[in-house]
Amino acid sequence: MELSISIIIGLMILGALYAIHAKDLLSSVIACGIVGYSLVICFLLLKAPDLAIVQIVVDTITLIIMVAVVLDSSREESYSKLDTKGYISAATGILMIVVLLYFFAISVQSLDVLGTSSLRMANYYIEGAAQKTGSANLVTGVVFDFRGYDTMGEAVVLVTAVLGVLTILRLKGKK
Amino acid sequence: MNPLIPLFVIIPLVGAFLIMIIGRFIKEFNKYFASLILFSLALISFYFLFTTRENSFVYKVGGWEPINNIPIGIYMVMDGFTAIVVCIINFIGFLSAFYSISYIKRYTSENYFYALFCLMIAGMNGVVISGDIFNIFVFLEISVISSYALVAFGVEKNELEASFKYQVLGGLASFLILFGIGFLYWKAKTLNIADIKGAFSNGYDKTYYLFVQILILSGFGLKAAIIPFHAWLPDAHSSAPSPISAMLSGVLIKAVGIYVIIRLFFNMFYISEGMSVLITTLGTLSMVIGVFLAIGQWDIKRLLAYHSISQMGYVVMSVGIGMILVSRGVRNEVAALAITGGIFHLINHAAFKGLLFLNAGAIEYSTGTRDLREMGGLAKAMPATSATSFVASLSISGIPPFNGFFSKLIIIIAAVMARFYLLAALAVIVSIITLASFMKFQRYAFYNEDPDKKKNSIKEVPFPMLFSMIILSIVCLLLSILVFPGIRELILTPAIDILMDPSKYSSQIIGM
Amino acid sequence: MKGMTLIVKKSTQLIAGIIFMYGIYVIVHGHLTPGGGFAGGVIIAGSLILVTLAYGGEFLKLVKEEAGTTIIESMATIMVIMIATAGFFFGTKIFFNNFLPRGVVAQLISAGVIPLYNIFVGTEVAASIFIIFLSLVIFKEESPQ
Amino acid sequence: MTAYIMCFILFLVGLYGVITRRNLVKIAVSMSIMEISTFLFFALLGYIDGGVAPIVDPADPVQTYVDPLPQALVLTAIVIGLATTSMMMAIIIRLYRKYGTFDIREIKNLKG
Repeated sequence: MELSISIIIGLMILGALYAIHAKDLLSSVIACGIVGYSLVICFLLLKAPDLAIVQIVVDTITLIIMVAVVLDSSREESYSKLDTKGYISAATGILMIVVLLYFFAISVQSLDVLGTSSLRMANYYIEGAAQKTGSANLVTGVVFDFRGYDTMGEAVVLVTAVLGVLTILRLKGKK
Repeated sequence: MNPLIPLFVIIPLVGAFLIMIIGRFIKEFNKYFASLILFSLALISFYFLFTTRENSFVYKVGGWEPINNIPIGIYMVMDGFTAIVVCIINFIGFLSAFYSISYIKRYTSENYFYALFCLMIAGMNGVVISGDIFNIFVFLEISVISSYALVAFGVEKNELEASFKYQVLGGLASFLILFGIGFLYWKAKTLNIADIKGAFSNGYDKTYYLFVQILILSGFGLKAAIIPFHAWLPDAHSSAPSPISAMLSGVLIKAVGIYVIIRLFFNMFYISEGMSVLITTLGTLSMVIGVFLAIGQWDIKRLLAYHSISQMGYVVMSVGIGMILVSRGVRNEVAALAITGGIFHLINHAAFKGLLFLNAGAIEYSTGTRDLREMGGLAKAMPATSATSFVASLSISGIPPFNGFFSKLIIIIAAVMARFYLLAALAVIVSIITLASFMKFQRYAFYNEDPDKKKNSIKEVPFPMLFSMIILSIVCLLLSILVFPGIRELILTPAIDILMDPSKYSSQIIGM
Repeated sequence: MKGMTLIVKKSTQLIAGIIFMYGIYVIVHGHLTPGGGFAGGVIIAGSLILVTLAYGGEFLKLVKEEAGTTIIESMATIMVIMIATAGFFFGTKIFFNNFLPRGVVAQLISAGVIPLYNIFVGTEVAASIFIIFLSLVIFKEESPQ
Repeated sequence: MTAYIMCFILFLVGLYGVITRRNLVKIAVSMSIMEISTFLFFALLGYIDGGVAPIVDPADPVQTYVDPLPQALVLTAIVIGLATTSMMMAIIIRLYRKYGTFDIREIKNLKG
């Protein structure tokens, strides 16, 4: 199990690197879509069908929006030599990445390996979940009943984003 | 389980959606409806300020009782510290909404403005009263996404660019916070703040704990614009409409940034000395660098934005001093004094920074420029604005009768008693430079007479803007009474007790 | 916005309805099979976007559509909040209470309030994503090159 | 352990992209890559060996289920990610229509 997941994540890393360094913006957006769709396969391997459905459709919508933005533009990235400011930001980026990775590698040793995670709060979601919430799908039970307040916040986040998009895309801001 | 707590989130949400629907048909509806909503919220928060003295109300959303001492559902917690911050949010929110009744005439589509404003208030209230870290993240996203859109409200070049930079850094912070939550869940297997403290009580790996703390600190530090992550604040606050930058500077970076850092580091993590020294140095750095960046500014709003960073540095430094003493376990009363100074300065900064941004908006409203060099002699043309701005400038630079002086005094005394003489000296120096910078602001904006400048066309701002500015300047004066022992026990001390001994917080939440 | 070629139009005629029905199926069976309010809502939005892309639509119709969808969206979100606050009055007087009877686990009408949440969150998500897509299209139409 | 470390490497690739890229679309792409790795991290947290997808089947009730809580969190986080991405795309198309370029440096020194 761990091997197959690691292979897929390795491919995702390659896709991500290509997406960042691609010359043509459209191919970079499509590479990002590929990384999203391979996440769907990971979800299926990790026994999360709910997430697979939502991720595959949301990734399609994100791809549509990104392609809509990139398509009518001159798609090549204006490549320019890294000036000093570029080198500084690249150096700080790499430094930050090395530090974070080093910290992560050490602190991961003391935590439980993939697949052996114990349960504490979630025990009671699984145990009496079907009776308490009445829903056969435990994830929907958790989403809409145990943590329904989060999901209302969630729906409000989406409405805020719609309002935000409507305000940003209106033609005239000031009278 | 008193049922008033969820009203903090329900009222602004339902109000925002009603504004979106009804505002389309009745033009004048949304202006007054939004102010009415926020006024009712301010009343409820004052009610809570005076009733949650020692106890803390816990509201179990969904009615899920804990099973053998492990909380299942999401908890809303209203205790001393929450009551103070909720008061700041809703009171300054009401005044900004009332202020923008006439300010917003210069922008198109007021419906979206008021709907997003109510959603931002709902998000901030949700963050402050929730006792569950993932819930804090969701409501953080509501308030932050609506502030992205409000920063880019007048859709011109610098506003769009500032909002884009703000979104990139804000999104970065959200992913760091999500990763931190994932990491916490990995070991603690629970999301309730008090329960996480319980889960870590039987020992934890040092580097893992440090890594999680750094992730969470940098995530929320980015929202609070602490020094290494402050890049977005000057652009975002100077290009937003003035009532929004008053809300952003006065309330958002506190409720969503500083409050969550203080709450998590006192009530969720075990404070280690290394971490508290890091927080104190970050606070001192942002205090010093913020003020030096602010000196060279000529645009009023950028000047005020940089001063926000330095004033937030005061709060973080004094809370950091308290954390160092708590982690060493020595001199608890000095630690309590340091944290009191920090929270008191938080309240004061909300009052006078909000007022300064409203003044900047009033100047921009009547003269049309924000550049100090093009102004002059506004004192005669706009008497009320110059009076309130004089009050605010004196209180931010810590002149005795005003509230800024007392909170800075407590911070400096605490630093001296905790034997951090360097920090105390820096605090005094920065206060003096702030005074100099605001004297420059006053002189250029209001007092130096330029005969050639046309002053007759400038007239005073309409009533709603005046009303909120005058109320805020009165509040700046009134807040100084918080120092006296009688009032302080009522409001500040319960917040300090909740933070000082964290077992009080978890025992009330979980009954551990 | 001009539509696409005849082949695309004909194939959307075939599958758009099916996708729409599948979205409704996923919403309604949210508490039995994987999926739920969010997944179904996004699928419905996908089918609406497919039809708009395939057939295009002159500009004014799109603007009117967007205004109508905004009303639907805020109505659906208010309904979600109403069900949540309905918990105040029924059941055990708590904010997010599941006050309807639970019923037998694996049946269609079984999980108390959850199917209602599913339906309203589903419509709200579908309306929101459709508005985001429409506002992008309208902006690209009306803004100067 | 390798799955977690590679997932974090994916996060760092996204972080690297956000910090060093100049192009607006590339920044948005790296933001969504960071998003994807965060969702993957939560899904990895919830996996239990031999667990079954969390659907209760009344026929054979007793089974070890995968942890439903991180899945519920990811469900919420995916839609938040969609919200932030669409906001960012709105600003990117707006800036492109006004300035004809996706490069931050050019937008910065363009006046008016």
